[in-house]
Amino acid sequence: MATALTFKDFAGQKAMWCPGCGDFAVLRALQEACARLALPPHRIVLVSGIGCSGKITSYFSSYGFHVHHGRTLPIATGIALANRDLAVIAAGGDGDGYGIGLNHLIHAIRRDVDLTYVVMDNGVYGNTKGQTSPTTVAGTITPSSPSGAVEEPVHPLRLALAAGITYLAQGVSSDVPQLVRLIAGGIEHRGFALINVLSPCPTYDRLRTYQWWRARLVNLDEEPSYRPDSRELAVEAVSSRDASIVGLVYRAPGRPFQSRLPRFRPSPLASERLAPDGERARRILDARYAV
Amino acid sequence: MATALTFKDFAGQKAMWCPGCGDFAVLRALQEACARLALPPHRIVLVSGIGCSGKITSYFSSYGFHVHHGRTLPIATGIALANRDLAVIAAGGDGDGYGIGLNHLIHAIRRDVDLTYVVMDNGVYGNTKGQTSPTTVAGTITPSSPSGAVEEPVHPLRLALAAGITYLAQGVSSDVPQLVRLIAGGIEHRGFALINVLSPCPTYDRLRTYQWWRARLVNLDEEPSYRPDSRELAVEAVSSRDASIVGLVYRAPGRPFQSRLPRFRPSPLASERLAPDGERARRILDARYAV
Amino acid sequence: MGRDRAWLIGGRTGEGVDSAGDVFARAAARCGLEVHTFRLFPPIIKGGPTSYEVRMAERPLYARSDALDCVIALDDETVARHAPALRPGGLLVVDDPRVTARPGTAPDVAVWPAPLTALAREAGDGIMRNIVALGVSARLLGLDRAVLQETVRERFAGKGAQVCARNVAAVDAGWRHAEAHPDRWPPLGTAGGARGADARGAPCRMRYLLSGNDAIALGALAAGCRLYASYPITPASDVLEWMAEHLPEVGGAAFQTEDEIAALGIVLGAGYAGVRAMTATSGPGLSLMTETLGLAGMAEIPAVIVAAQRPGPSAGMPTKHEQSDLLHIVFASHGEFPRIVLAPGTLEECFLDTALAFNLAERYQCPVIVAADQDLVLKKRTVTGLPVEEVRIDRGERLSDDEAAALGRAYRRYALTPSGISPRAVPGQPGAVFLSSGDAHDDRGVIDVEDPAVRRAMVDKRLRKTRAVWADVSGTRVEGDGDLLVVSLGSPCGPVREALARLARDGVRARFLQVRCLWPFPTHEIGPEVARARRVAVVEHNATGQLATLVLAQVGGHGKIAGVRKYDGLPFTPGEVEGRLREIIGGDGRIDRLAAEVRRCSSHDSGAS
Amino acid sequence: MGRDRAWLIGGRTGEGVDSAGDVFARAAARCGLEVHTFRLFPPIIKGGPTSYEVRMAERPLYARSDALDCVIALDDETVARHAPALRPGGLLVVDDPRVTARPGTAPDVAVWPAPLTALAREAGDGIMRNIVALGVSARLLGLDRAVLQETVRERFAGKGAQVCARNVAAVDAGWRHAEAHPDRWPPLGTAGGARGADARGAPCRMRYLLSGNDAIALGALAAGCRLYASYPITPASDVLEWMAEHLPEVGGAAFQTEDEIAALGIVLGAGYAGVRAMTATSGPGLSLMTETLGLAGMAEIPAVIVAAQRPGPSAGMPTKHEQSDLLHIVFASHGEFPRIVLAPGTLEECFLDTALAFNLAERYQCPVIVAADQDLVLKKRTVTGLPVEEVRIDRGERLSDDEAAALGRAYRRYALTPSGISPRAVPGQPGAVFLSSGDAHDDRGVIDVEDPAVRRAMVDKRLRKTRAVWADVSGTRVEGDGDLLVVSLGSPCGPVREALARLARDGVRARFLQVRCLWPFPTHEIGPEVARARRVAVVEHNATGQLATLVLAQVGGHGKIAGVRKYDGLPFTPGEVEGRLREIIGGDGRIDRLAAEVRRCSSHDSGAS
Ligand SMILES: Cc1ncc(C[n+]2csc(CCOP(=O)(O)OP(=O)(O)O)c2C)c(N)n1
Ligand SMILES: Cc1ncc(C[n+]2csc(CCOP(=O)(O)OP(=O)(O)O)c2C)c(N)n1
Ligand code: SF4
Ligand code: SF4
Ligand SMILES: [Mg+2]
Ligand SMILES: [Mg+2]
Repeated sequence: MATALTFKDFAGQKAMWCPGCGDFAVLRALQEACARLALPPHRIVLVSGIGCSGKITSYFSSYGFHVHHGRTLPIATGIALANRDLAVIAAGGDGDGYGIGLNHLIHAIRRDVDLTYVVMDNGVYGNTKGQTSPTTVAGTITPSSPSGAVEEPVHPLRLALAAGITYLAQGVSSDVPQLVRLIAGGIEHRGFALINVLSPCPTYDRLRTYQWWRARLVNLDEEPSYRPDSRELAVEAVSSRDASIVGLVYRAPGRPFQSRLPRFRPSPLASERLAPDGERARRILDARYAV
Repeated sequence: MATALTFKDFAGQKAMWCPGCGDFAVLRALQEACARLALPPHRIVLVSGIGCSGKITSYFSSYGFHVHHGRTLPIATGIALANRDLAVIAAGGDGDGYGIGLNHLIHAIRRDVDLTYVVMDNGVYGNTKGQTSPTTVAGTITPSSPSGAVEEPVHPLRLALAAGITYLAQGVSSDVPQLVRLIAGGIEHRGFALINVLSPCPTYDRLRTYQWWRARLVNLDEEPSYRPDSRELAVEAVSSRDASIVGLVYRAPGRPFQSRLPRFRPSPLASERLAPDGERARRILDARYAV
Repeated sequence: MGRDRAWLIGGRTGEGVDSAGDVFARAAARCGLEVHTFRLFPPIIKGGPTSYEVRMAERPLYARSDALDCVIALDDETVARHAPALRPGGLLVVDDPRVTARPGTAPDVAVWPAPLTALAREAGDGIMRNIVALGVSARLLGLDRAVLQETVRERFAGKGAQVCARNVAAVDAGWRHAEAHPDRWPPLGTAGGARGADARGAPCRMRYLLSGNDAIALGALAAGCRLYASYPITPASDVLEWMAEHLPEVGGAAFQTEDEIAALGIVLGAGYAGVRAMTATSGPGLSLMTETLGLAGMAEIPAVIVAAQRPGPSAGMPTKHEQSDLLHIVFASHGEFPRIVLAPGTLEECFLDTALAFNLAERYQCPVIVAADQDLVLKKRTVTGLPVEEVRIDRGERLSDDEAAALGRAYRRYALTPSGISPRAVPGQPGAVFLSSGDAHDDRGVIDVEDPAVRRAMVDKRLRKTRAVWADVSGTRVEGDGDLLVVSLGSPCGPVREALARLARDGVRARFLQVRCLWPFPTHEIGPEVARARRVAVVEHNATGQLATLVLAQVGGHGKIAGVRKYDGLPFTPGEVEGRLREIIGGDGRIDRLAAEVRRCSSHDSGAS
Repeated sequence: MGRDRAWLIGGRTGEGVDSAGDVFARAAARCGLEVHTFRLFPPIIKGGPTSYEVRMAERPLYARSDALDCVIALDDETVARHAPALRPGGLLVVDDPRVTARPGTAPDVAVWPAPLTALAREAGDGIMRNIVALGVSARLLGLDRAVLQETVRERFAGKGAQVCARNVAAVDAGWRHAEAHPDRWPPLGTAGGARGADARGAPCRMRYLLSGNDAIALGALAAGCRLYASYPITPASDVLEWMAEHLPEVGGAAFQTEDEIAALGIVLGAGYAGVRAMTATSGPGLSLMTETLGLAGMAEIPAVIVAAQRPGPSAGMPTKHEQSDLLHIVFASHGEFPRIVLAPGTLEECFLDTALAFNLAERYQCPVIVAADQDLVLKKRTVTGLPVEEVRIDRGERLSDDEAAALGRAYRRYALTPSGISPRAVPGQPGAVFLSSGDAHDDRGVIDVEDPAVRRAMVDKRLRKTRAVWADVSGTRVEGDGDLLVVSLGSPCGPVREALARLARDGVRARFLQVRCLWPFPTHEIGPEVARARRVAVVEHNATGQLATLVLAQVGGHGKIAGVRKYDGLPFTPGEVEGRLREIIGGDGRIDRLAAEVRRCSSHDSGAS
């Protein structure tokens, strides 16, 4: 790679999100982050779920796998194990990740699989036309909650910390430079990284606009006293200040699954040249089963 | 009910757990708790999952539904909505609840469905013969982790708090009287109650015996300074002291789903006498669809 | 057959194409016309190509049109996509005067540029060009101006008087502009039809314009459904939204779950506890429900599932049409248990089948699936009345509280009765406490019983239950007569009926068998029909002939069954079906092709030579 | 047929029945005998009734025995359950001297009380009564004492010298006690057979005793499987445990996931990225995987799934046997896509099919399911050699790095080739980056393409892929000749073969067709066979005739197919199959029954009259 990469090297098809959709910023930030890390497109796999957010694989140029709803993380885990040389990035919506797919998230976190997960959290089911999502504010009127949502929202940052995450960040679509830093940091992190992005859906969510967030958000990255390596501060920040924080919330040394699996091949399994292994089978047969 | 109930009124079939299994204590505590609350068997529905723990529905006498693996909570939610007069108790193993079924748990908690969930947490998959479970201590050698479990365990108490639970307790099979209190408290609580029971599996887990727990456990119920109504203390207790606490960890006023659903019938839906409602259909037709 | 006109408006999602189509359809219906709509929309919220077809006639319509009379193109892509479907003599109205018709468009199609955006701007806002287009269209097609204006007024009533007035003005601007255009069609319908009498003079109070989803939701409500849990998915989300609005009115609840597994689990919990509950989904959700379905089978829990098919596999084409989940619906889940699969083909059947499903689920204590499809549930149609009075409630064999108390521990929840159906108790009833389980169990519900004879008896008991279902369900609906038997189910029945009517006009006689219950398979009804027929054409929306596979397995007919299949995401038009049927009956020259189809039909995936 | 003896030990789970059975089977094998085992165990970890049957002979055995020669009853329930299966002249050894045989036991079965517990106590610990029983058994059945002692020594080697010695002493105590008993059977096998030569003098280095699960795991390893992810479930957990032990040896990994959805998801991720991966499960897990299966179909991802069936629906009977997931395996998941379903019927086939599955998955870029069953995967059998040298690796059409780089953006991942198979690139290869999706897509992988022609072409392309599969796969294995065609698959093939051999001895000729590939259905191979046969018996372990349904749908044969079905949780014995086949061929008096079976077969659930 003689010439430096720019975000344009990661340009896929023309993005078909609604005008003003927060996901444009996420796409741009992901492109910038990959350029900054000088990751060529063929060394990246972007795995996305189903939803408006999930279309990101069409708009980003790299190896892409647009999977079924809620299952980005198992698929990404399989890829990350198959080829340790790839940068594996999973991306999807709040419904995808915190609704149908939440169990995989908790377990991917405790495995500390070395991959990066970007959630485009718009607080609605955009692609199915505006129903409540797990992060919808209670009381919000949506097509599936015409009298107002009755459930308390999930708190992704709290859950991720409780699950033992080693890289946790929150960004907002109005601040692309910060997003770039947070995503790039996640990709560099050896272990599981979650970047929750507050990404407005102007079509179906009139409440949480860019302005709304701007009025509420506290940027941890700019707080001199905040130290993202402190679990206590992180627990305190997500408990008391909740969703209204952006920045790097927590980072600890990763203990990636890939490195903890016993005798796991350090070079990519995918580049092994397979030959029939009758001999090994025979050895095991003789040792275990011979009569 | 003229005569007081005793645990014998809840005796089902002879329990076929291994000698020494911690689940005997859970069964007994559940029976005592129901007796103490004077809940007749026909007003209780016990929903259990698949596993050694899940057999509890056979050994307890009440309406019982032994469902598929990991799905106690959706089923119990359906029952709890169908008949608000019933005491709905879900029970299962750590694999059932924190492995395959964890997503339902987080969402049941945020809905604050009015039901009681008792997890028999033995740190193994007992019924499939001893594989790792989500609460297995990292490093443990099991049939599915012959070089030692590589994953960090999940922390059910932390996750439940992060999800916004309103009644959270942990007990241990060696202390039935405390278990009775915790379970009875959970049943009385209006909202979602989780009682995690450290329930040894002497057959497949040689580490976490009754003695092992005894040496480690701190009983919050006996700590004068502990106040289960303090979220901060609870967060602190589960973060720093982790799994080594027993007692009532947290209790807040419930905001049960059943009471928050708009215009939801206060008396049991199940006792409504249905008649064909052509007239209502006609009214809606006329109002919405007439041309 | 009377006048029959098809109008289409096309543009981009987010531009008001849908709401224009809806208003136009409603206005046409109010003019006394029978209306049938068809939307073609992308899984892109804003900016994707979309269109809305309204077919209008003075007789009931069950299918989209083979060809269009008038196309309103708000953009270029609409011209490319839909102008070729214009009939000779049709009219293409374009907003952009530079647009011309494309190759493939009939030669005498007229292109008429109308400055929709400019007129809308004059009326107050350029975004109203869709409404201007309605004014133009009404004038051209001869619909009543006042009726259209009234419909527009109603539509925008919620948005304040000013918006409302502006939109009414936009209609007018369009109408007036179109007066410049030669009246191409004689007037359609009458204003008097609106709320007064329909084209045939019948009183209109009973005329409704609604979709299959609306009919399904109404059926559930009429049948006493009280809990509804589901996860959003196209095209079933409408039912969730409908139920969330109306179930609270009866003290029930409808809500969104974390996934489809939870949704069906909640339905089972409610069913077990004695409350009628339902979920609706599409392929991906149904696949996720597979395991839970089996629990309903084993534990004998009533459950109603609406499965609105769309093209698969996986996410497939979320907004398009297909019937490729039939074998999945019939055979999914490990193990063997009874299930009932109803297959509505019309709006009225959507209503009645959904209502019936609740009776069947409780009577046979098993899951009941209403197998619908995208076209069936999304398209709106006018109906004259809905048979709401025909809804009956039968909750199956239940123990009374006294019986339950008297039986006490002697109660056998899964008693081995001749019918296989065992009287139910529900939690809360004193005395008869029992265990239900997904594990194999004996007649009392006791699990871990390993006696082979018990296992056999319990399997037989469960499978025996639905033998008697034909007392409650018609397996088929058969019409007409002839050597050719046409078999179909679901939404294609509309185009098939229209195709057969056209063939009949040419003297070609055929018998039509609509499968109304897909499982248990109505072998006793279909067997004699297939035996009697010389040739059998199975019309279905999939590539592998799934309905044909069931017919072959259950009835036979190898050697005379030909498949008429479409799997490109679009519903059949009547003309397509007609053409394929003509090929099949088209004399000896076609026999080879027929044979090839038959071979494909009987071993579709095997690639056997 | 030579000598053939069946021994069974029964007691409670947790009492060492399993390990005694294992040791005995191994000792018998070492004595040069061919061995076939069958366990009957409950889903209760301790205290449930359990038994272990070892059948021994001097010829290969493929089925459990119709009757037993010797039963060691550690408890009463064993007597009740298994004494009735003792052959006339058989021997029942009981620990408790008060026990007598039950009604239903053959009259000349001898009951011999042997003080197993007392002898074990004398040898050092009462819990060794299972080992004492082995000493007794070896003496009675004429197995070599030294071989048994050596086997016991090996078994307990890990537990320290003292335990080891004690157990060897327990064998001896049993042996000596049994000397008091008249030798009932002539000696079986030879000590020299152990590690020396088998009964027929062949060198023994190549003789193994293993289970179907072992063979499956070995097949995967030999074929280059590198990642294995699964969720524990009976009877597939063995494979997880095996892989967790051996995959690290090749730098791979096997681990347990949070559920089966994740397990198959991981397999798909690995397959997409170019690594051979597998999961194994049973009914409930397979049902959960239904949606993910369709993603493999749509995105054309190689994946290998072992599906070991057990009685359903739902949790069913977790430790028992059935083949009632066949139609689920073939048809589950919404939408249409190619899948390959292999059906091994022997240990050797378990090994070869699993290895082959990886080639097929990569060559046809689709999911491959190895459809096994509880009996097949759990029973241990002796084999002489396993064809490990026959394993080949074919990774299908792949782009080289140079090709990928040269193509770059011009690469069409889903190119419309005549075979339907499009050359693959995998992530990491420079240049040819592409999108895979569960959404419908065009030949480049672009989604949201709504052109009906593209949809049709892509559906056809995918379905076309497996047409050529017969170049790599045999659809059937056909043996023998006669008017009666017997069709079966999976573990029942063992009892069927034995039954047919017995019939042949009586001069009854029949042709046996073992289905080796269940999907694509080998219509081209089965069609002519069914056409030629006068009667067809389909032998399968389910109630509704699922294999028969496939034959009827794909081939026909209504009117001559009869079902031989068993669904009580237990595998067929050869005698059961023999009896049912005799009924079917048993002359005119039986034709009515046959006809009834046929009717049932062709409309199993419909209850058609
Ligand atoms: C199993 C399954 N259920 C439902 C759907 C329908 N579906 C498509 S996108 C979506 C929700 C999307 O919400 P979110 O994940 O928040 O993404 P967004 O569109 O808001 O970016 C749903 C429910 C599906 N594709 N698969
Ligand atoms: C979908 C599904 N997968 C797997 C199984 C097999 N299974 C039965 S019990 C069990 C685990 C039990 O572990 P846990 O929930 O901790 O209960 P325990 O036996 O330890 O009480 C599993 C995996 C199943 N029944 N269903
Ligand atoms: S609907 Fe919302 S999330 Fe989807 S593209 Fe539009 S703005 Fe973005
Ligand atoms: S295996 Fe463990 S959990 Fe299961 S019954 Fe035995 S002791 Fe209890
Ligand atoms: Mg969203
Ligand atoms: Mg457990």
